Amino acid sequence: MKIWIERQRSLIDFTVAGLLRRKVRNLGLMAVYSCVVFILATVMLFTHSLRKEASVLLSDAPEITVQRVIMGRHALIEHTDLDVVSKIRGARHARGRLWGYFYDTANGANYTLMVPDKVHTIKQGQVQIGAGVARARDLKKGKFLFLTTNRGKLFKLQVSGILSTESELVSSDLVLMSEQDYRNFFRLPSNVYTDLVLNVRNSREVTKIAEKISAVLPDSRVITRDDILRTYESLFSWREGILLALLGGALCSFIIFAWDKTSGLSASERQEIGILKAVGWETSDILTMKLWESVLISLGAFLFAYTLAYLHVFYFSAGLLEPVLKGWAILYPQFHLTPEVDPLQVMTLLFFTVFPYVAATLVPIWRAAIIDPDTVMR
Amino acid sequence: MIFHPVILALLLGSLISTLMILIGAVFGSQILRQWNLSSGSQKQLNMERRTYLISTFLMFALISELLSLLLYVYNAEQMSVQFVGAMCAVGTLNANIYGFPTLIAKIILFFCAALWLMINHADNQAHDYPLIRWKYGFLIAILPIALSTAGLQLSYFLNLETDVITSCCSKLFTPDGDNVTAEMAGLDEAFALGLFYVCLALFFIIGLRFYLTKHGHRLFALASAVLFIASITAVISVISLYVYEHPHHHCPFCLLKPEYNYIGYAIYLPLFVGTALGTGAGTLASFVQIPSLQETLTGFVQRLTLASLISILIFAGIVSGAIYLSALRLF
Amino acid sequence: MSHKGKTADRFRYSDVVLMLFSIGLLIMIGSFFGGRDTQSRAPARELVSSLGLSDLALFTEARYLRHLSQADLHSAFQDHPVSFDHFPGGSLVMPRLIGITEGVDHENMD
Amino acid sequence: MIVFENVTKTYNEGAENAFNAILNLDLTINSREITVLRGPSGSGKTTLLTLIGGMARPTSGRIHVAEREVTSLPERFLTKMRQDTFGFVFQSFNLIKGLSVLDNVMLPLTPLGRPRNQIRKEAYALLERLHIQSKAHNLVETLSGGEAQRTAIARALINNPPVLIADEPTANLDTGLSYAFMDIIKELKDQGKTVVMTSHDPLVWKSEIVDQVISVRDGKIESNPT
Repeated sequence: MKIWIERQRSLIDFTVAGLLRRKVRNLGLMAVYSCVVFILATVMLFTHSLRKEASVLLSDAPEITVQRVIMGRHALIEHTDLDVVSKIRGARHARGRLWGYFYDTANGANYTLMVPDKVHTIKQGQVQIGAGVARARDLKKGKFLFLTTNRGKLFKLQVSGILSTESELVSSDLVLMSEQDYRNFFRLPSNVYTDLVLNVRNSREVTKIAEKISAVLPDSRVITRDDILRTYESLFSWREGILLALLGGALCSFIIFAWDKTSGLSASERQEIGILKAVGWETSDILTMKLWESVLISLGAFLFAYTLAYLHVFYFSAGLLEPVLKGWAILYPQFHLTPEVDPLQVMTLLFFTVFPYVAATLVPIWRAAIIDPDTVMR
Repeated sequence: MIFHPVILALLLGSLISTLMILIGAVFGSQILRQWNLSSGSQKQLNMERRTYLISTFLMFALISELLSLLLYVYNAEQMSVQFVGAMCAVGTLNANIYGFPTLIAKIILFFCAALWLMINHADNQAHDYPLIRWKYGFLIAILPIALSTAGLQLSYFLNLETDVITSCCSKLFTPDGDNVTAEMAGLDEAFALGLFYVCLALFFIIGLRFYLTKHGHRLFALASAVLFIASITAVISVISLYVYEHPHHHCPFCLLKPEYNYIGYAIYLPLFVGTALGTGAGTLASFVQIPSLQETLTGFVQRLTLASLISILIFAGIVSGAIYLSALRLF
Repeated sequence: MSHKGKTADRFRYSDVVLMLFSIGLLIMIGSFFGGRDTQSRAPARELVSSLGLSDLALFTEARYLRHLSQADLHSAFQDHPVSFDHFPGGSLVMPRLIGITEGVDHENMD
Repeated sequence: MIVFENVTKTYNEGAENAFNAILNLDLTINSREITVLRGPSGSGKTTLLTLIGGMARPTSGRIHVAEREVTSLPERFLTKMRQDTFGFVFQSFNLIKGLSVLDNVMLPLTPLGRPRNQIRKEAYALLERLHIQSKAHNLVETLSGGEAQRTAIARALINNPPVLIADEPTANLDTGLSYAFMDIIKELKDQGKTVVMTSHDPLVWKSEIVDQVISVRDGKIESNPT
């Protein structure tokens, strides 16, 4: 065992010395490799922690949401429907929600206007806004938010509070106002809601109650919390899949490049291997040495890039990804993700990057290793 | 099929390692026909050189199989969210009929590759390749296993549909089913635990006897294999209960979850290593009579046996520790 | 004359490399265990439960992106369920197949 | 003692351009003697040297090294035998550029798994013996011809082989250095080593310390060399 370790150490010594002798080429190779891994790892870490964030945050979302659907479109639901739903046995805390979108022509941002429940009542003429809105309109507590209705009427609302920045991931674009203001602003009749939400007394009965609701309100769509969670689950898997497919191409070309690089041994490398064999290295010594070379390059690049990606996502808020996520949106939440890593993803990434690289280099390595020892004498 | 990075990685891994075993087997058949050590011809020389490539391939395939075994189970664990009714890996594996056969095939393939590498190592110690026909014959025998593992896995993933209602571990590993796993879970806990410790004790007696007297290698190989099955049974029927501190949670996969501090790895890794080394030592000992192997093989088998005993000792220690530290008291 | 000063290595490449690799591996494995910190999520969770929020404010471009789980089935991907639409965020988001395939919604689809 | 029995080495076997570098050759090299293989270039003497040193395998025939048949040894044992038995000094020295003299000398022992400090000590001692210890940490590119050869000799001796093999050792040296080389060879012979060299340099094969001169032509041994 001691001999084995010392042998590996000596081979690594020699390999690293060899890599350093061809510094430019090998560092270039590692840089390209690291780049690919860095992008992949950033996306993976980011999507996973977002997914985790979503599943933790939204685990308190309403258990059942009932939407009215007309002509396949989401429509306002009437007060009478709330009564129907409330009477279903097992349903608890059924209430109508009022929320909607508002396009702010002043800066091109989309806000989510919402009426909080009874607990969080907001006085008429006042609003609480998310930190993103506050940033976009440069507002502070006590200042006034002016909104124009679709009839051109100007609404003047005083900012009574700004939602905490810690909650920005869910509240960045919120504008909370009183029910009266909301209805006046959107000219909504008093007997309609955007949708209904309710909780269920026994959480095992969610599906049963959802079925009951769709039976009594056939023109509605019922969304359970599990649906929401699963939506976010597959959303981020999907994104990951797409990016992986795109970057898979990059990875493939990289592996072809690696193959090419390893199989096209330079004359000086062939000479070197010939010398090693001539002075008494065995085929398996060369194989092991060259395998170390592949492993050091690929695993080294992987570990380096992974560490960078980790820092990027969790300490620099994935700044490089922001333009992609932001799209055309004006409001983008500023948030710090809680470090949350999925070992499976990391192992997958490792599998995807280190594995094919080493596999692609096996045959070229072997071909190099079986050079005749007497080639240097011919 | 679900478009998922892990699945792609698993398929890629199985493609590569199967291809490598296939190349090895094709080459093996050539060796079986044409090997002639006394010839100095270029053909013989080329064949000899290719043996290096094949051992590297097999080493690679072994590592790949080990990793993919982990990924496979872990992935099943994680994907369970996407299946209605599945709460852990068992549910995902039950999503279609190929799930569990794939798992079992992967385990078998892992042990075969490990055994092959041990035989290969022993053979390389001798001057005259005494086991060459043996080992390439074995490699050809591994090929169908590798192919069917890859095939099973492919069919499993191709037939994976998220809207299938699958069972979860509390259904499969609960006593009222009528399949093998249910039998395992349904064993009386005290009986299962007793059986497990009896098997452990027997394994150590047989192993120590083999280590000290070099007799009874077949018995030792058999004991390793039996202990593996007994251990898995014990994990399902009783050890998992202690880890989960829950009298009815029988799942062997949830052990791998972070909630239980990844204790599953600490349990399974030494068990797999110990079993592989134990069966390898027992099998190899039957070649000790070959003159050119006698001197090196004896030591090698001894080392393997010792390593196997130590691995199983670690396994037993961790399991016993988990039982001892558990808040659950069954008896 | 003593050989010691001249023959001992100042450092070995293998030691440096193996140390770097160990650090990298430790970081990687350590990162698996991080993040059990639920404290920082408390304000957001509080808001979610009190307001009954159901979505992340990650994309605000369009309504089917902002309230993903609440969107009309037909607002996103208007031409075809899997075609990309014209909002950048939409290229990152998958059509909600779950709501469509499940029994609860079937009768409302026609 | 190294014995050849009816040895043939064919290159490009089976192809159209196949040729016999060595044909049905019998040969005996005695231990603790200096043997020189001489002959014109293309005579097969270098091939013969590679066969003697176990670097290549004969196409047919038998080779015995120290009474052991080595022809049918698998490659890894052939290499092992080579490590234990032979040290090689090549015509162009074949040092690895970019490595120090010391590292080059340590090369043959690198994959064996012996403690590195011990190997270093041995290598350093050898360099001292050959009077180039002052260059131990220089890169080999910076060495002069004589120093490079001494490095190559040190490398050949690092595994303490009973047989030293040298291919045209004086080809790249001036007369003074050639004599110095022959002094080293004499010293090795006095220590009980066997030396096999190829050379067409009279300075070598006419030297009085040489015990046996074998003339090779067209892959055969010439009985009456001129």
